Amino acid sequence: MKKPDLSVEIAGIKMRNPVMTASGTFGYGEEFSPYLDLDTLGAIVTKGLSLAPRAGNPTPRIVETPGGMLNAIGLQNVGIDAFIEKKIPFLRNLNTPVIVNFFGNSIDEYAELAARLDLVPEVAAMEINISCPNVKHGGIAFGVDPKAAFSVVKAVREMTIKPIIVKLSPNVTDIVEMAQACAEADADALSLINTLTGMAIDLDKRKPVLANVTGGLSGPALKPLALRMVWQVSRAVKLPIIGIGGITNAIDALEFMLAGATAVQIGTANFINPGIAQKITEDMELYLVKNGITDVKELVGALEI
Amino acid sequence: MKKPDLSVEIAGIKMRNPVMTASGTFGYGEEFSPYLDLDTLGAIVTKGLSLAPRAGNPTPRIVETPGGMLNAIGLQNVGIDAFIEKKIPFLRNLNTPVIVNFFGNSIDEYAELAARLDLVPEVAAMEINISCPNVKHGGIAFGVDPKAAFSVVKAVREMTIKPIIVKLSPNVTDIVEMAQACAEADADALSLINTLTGMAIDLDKRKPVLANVTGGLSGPALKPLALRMVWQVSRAVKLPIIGIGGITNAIDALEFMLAGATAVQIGTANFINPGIAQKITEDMELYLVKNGITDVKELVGALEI
Amino acid sequence: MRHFKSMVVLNEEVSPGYARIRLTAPRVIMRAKPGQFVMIRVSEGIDPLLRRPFGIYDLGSFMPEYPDAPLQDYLEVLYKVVGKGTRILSSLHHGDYLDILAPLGTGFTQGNPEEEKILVGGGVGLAPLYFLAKQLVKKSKVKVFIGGRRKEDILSVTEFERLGIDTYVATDDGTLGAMGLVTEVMESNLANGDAKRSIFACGPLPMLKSVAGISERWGVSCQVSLEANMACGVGACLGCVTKGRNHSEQTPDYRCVCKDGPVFDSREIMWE
Amino acid sequence: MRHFKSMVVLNEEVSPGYARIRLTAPRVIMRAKPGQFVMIRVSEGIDPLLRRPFGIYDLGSFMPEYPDAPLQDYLEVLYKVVGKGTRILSSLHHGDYLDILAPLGTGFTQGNPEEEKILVGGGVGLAPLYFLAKQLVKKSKVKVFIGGRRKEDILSVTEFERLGIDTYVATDDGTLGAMGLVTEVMESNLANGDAKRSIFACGPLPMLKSVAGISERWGVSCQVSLEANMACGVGACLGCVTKGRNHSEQTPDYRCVCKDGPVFDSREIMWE
Ligand SMILES: Cc1cc2nc3c(=O)[nH]c(=O)nc-3n(C[C@H](O)[C@H](O)[C@H](O)COP(=O)(O)OP(=O)(O)OC[C@H]3O[C@@H](n4cnc5c(N)ncnc54)[C@H](O)[C@@H]3O)c2cc1C
Ligand SMILES: Cc1cc2nc3c(=O)[nH]c(=O)nc-3n(C[C@H](O)[C@H](O)[C@H](O)COP(=O)(O)OP(=O)(O)OC[C@H]3O[C@@H](n4cnc5c(N)ncnc54)[C@H](O)[C@@H]3O)c2cc1C
Ligand SMILES: Cc1cc2nc3c(=O)[nH]c(=O)nc-3n(C[C@H](O)[C@H](O)[C@H](O)COP(=O)(O)O)c2cc1C
Ligand SMILES: Cc1cc2nc3c(=O)[nH]c(=O)nc-3n(C[C@H](O)[C@H](O)[C@H](O)COP(=O)(O)O)c2cc1C
Ligand code: FES
Ligand code: FES
Repeated sequence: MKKPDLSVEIAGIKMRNPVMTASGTFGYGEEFSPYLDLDTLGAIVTKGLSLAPRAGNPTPRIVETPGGMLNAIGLQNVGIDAFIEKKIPFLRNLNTPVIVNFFGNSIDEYAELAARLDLVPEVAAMEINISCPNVKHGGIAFGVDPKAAFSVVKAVREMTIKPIIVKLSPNVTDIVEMAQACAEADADALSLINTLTGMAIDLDKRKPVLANVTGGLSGPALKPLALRMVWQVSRAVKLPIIGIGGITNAIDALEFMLAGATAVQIGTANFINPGIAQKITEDMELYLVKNGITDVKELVGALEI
Repeated sequence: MKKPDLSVEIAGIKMRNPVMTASGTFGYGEEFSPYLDLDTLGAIVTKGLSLAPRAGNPTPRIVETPGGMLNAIGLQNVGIDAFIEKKIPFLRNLNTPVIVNFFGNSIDEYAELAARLDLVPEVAAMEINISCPNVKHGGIAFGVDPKAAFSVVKAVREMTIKPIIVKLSPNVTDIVEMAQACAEADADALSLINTLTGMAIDLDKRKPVLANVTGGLSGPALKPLALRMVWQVSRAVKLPIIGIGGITNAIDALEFMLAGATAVQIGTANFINPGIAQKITEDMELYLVKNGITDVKELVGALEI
Repeated sequence: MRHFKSMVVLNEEVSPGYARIRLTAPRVIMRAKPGQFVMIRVSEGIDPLLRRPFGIYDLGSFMPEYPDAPLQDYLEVLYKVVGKGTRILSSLHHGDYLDILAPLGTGFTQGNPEEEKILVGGGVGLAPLYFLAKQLVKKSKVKVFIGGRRKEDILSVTEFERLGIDTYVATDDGTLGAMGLVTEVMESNLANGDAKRSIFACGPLPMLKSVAGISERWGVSCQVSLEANMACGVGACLGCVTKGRNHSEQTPDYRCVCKDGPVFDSREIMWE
Repeated sequence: MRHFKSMVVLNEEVSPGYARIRLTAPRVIMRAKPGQFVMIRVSEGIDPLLRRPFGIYDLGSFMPEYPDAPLQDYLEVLYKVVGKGTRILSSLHHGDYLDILAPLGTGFTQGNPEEEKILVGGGVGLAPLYFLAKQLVKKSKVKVFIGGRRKEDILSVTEFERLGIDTYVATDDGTLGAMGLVTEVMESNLANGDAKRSIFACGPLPMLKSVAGISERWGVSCQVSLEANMACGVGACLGCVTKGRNHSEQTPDYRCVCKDGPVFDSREIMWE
């Protein structure tokens, strides 16, 4: 049999397969190069970027929970200048699209970041994080209010002709409403979900485990929620969707595609197995071969209700 | 050392300890009597009741997920007449408060159920389910809209002098707002959380696993979310709180109490170990003894931030 | 209904992908009826989270290896490795421990000993039928029809033959016994006789449905053992229900497979 | 940095609650430096979900039991059973498999061989120091100070003595060696000498902080190996950071314990 076609395209970003790595879980790619071939991935999404460098939260910042983990990194990052100077040179040599995830404390900051990234040729697309629940000013207000989300996306849209992916928060009553607001503001694609706000407590110390008290839940525990949201949004909104949340293997990834995702992002699973993203691409191909599917795109939204 | 005091009181319901069983996971108590002594529990909450008997959803209704399970039982229940006739006689002989969980398709139905239950002496309190995400008319609208929640609780309040516990849904942007609406409508206590809406897919069949497509996520996977919500609500609202979500042992239970819960409910864990509720009461006592705590109430809200 | 810790006594492959596990059990297990089942917790942690249901394949007692020990009762489960839980089960060794609820559910009603007993099983559905056959042969004539996809899926033939039971085998691919469906073999056998008979079936749903149809056509009473996704196993979660004959939205008639079953009279079930 | 499957060769208790596990490793492990660590996945499922970090306690090679086999390299980890992951680890046997990332992080800088090397470890913090000592003794004079709560927490004394190293022990309750803090014993020892020295420390944070203070007072250079909650172990998640000396909100100076450490010059760290 001919090799199946794994390639997908999202808002003009051509990817050799649907397997991307999720922001904040894959560093700037480099950290994982001993463990996999970065040029086998669909795309790499870099750690959330802000204008100025950010210190992030005090420690402890992470804790394991049943089937998942909480993180309160607090969006620590090197800031856009250092990113362009120190991280882009490595990424430039890859044959894989680089998508830059970023966030601002205000609409102006979002717009300014977009304007600057628009000029960086190595940036294939932007992923706007309107959803990080860790930091008071990390965008939480934008991520749960459709009007605010609309304004941010609109402002970014005016600054760039690169594809805009908006990353949605699950901490909302109605994810479809959020998705629609982004679509109206002319986003090119949606990625979902970001982490769910949770908390862990140390009984003996009578204290929260995380210095930040609450953190974002990620990992397999989250998968049913993420699948549901992808499915809901894909039925209501025409934009291409990138499915994220608890994916640890090719089966999980393909389930998200059935639910309506054109591509997926691997997050926490990178910590468990630093070579997992490449392995998922390989296993995905095996699955297609075994089931006589010639093109992975056939599966997108192919869920039968 | 003297035995520690495990007793708590919620809205006038005196319980020998803070460990209750959660609605829908403990049948009508009877099913578990071979596995534990029902008279060691703090309280029993019965399966969600409606006016008329309900068929519930088609099968499959349950599926395991990472660290949790989805259920779409669809609120199958015998209806209030059969409940009073067939289930109350068994419950009457217990020495443990019985709390009846119920739901309606309209405000009138809620009110009518409350009026009828008000007359049943065996009912120590009512738990209003405004949050079940399984059934289109199972109350989802009430559970995510503060105004609707206010109206339901108000209507129930007018029909009964028994304590009213309102059970909150986690499928909302702002759980505090929901809690406040219930407090304004004169609820006596809050229980949280109910299940989180999720989905599971069978890749090979290209179908949702559950006949109902989506279902409610419960179990340990949910615990960080539940803890966070209990903590948020306890800081914002004066009502006593019953913590629910992924509790499988005494440590989990006590963590919820630190976060602000006066009592807890055990749900999915009853399926894993039908004797767990009693074991949690025992282990809780051991913990208090070991740590020289004379009264479990000391722990309520004792989290140090 | 007991909740107990059990020790694995043996765990051996009986055919590729199928194994038999022997588990110590309290004395009262000896009162379990064929068709009843057990819920096994295969992990102390949360992966997998829920118990797994298995029919009782056999009961017995053995003499522990230390002096003056009382007889130790055990139960056996015959299982197929299909996923995470059964994979963990298959990795256990003598001396490992498991947490068990047993016996659960209703068993088969053995009925009038004069009747000829027709047992029909598919794959691992054989498990409860072997336990049943051991009791039935004491008083009745018993025939067993065993079906499966390939010869590897045909289990326990020797065990049934050792009980002196007429054993008929059918495989989809003809690698053992007749080629075709076991239900067809059974029906043609029904046609060649006129004794008073009753049928006991366990296996995949399509097979059970077909058996129910055959029993209806031949006017033979029939009990089927159903499977369902289960969470609690004790009738509390309502996850495992199946529709009773008179079910409708207005007058719901759902039965719990775990508590009202897993064995039902085939006429009590709504076959869809 | 390699990702490999490893076989458990031995796993034995060395003191109540502490064990040593020997794990096969690829040849390249021989280039690992003392102070580097490994991330072990103790379960194939999701419980526990994340890898667990452990220092390298020893490296070596053994001759497999079959003829003409090449030497097989291994690494050893000394661990304390504290929770779910280490409990699973302690249940493994010869022949079980584990998934490992190694070697990770930076190691100790061994510095000028003329200096006297002062090693200070608390509890299981001894692990990387033993590996370090084995290398240091070849060229330098080495002393080791071992602390713990009770005598059960004092590990590897014999191993250090076998290397010909002066070994000082202190326990909180005096059940072995001096009663009191190991840091006090070390400081009084520092006072009785004036050789050029450098300190290598691993153990609980309060101990490290105290050692850092002592080294500051005596003007002795000091490296500490830190612990932190880790998710990735490769510098990607930023979960494990510790504050560098010049850290402030405005000019953040966070270092990754996993990648920039776990070994740091004590003066590089902001001790709070
Ligand atoms: C009353 C009853 C008696 C049973 N008796 C036996 C027996 O004697 N021997 C035997 O091998 N099996 C028996 N089963 C089926 C057995 O319970 C499942 O094979 C087992 O739970 C699968 O667990 P797993 O973790 O290995 O698979 P999973 O990873 O959970 O799933 C793998 C596959 O098995 C299916 N499955 C999962 N859970 C169940 C379930 N509760 N019931 C049916 N299918 C399921 C899934 O849909 C999936 O296709 C019985 C089931 C019931 C309800
Ligand atoms: C660089 C480094 C090297 C280490 N070297 C060793 C070693 O050589 N030998 C050894 O026994 N231990 C070592 N540890 C600590 C070891 O990682 C933890 O004891 C282990 O992860 C606990 O896992 P668990 O599942 O048994 O405990 P859990 O159930 O996860 O937790 C039990 C307790 O251990 C603490 N703990 C959990 N994870 C960590 C962690 N990543 N780091 C520190 N504490 C943690 C928890 O806060 C809790 O109090 C090292 C840690 C680091 C960061
Ligand atoms: C440690 C950590 C850091 C993260 N940082 C970011 C970030 O900077 N920006 C962002 O949009 N999402 C961030 N995320 C969210 C992930 O990209 C992803 O949406 C989430 O973890 C769910 O996917 P998973 O279950 O596969 O991990 C982070 C997640 C983790 C675990
Ligand atoms: C099978 C099942 C049925 C449930 N039925 C009800 C119900 O009828 N009414 C209700 O308010 N909650 C119901 N719940 C929700 C539980 O009471 C509880 O809020 C939820 O499961 C979270 O707790 P847990 O993680 O301990 O299970 C049900 C949960 C399960 C798993
Ligand atoms: S499995 Fe819970 S009711 Fe049958
Ligand atoms: S553990 Fe992930 S950055 Fe150090």
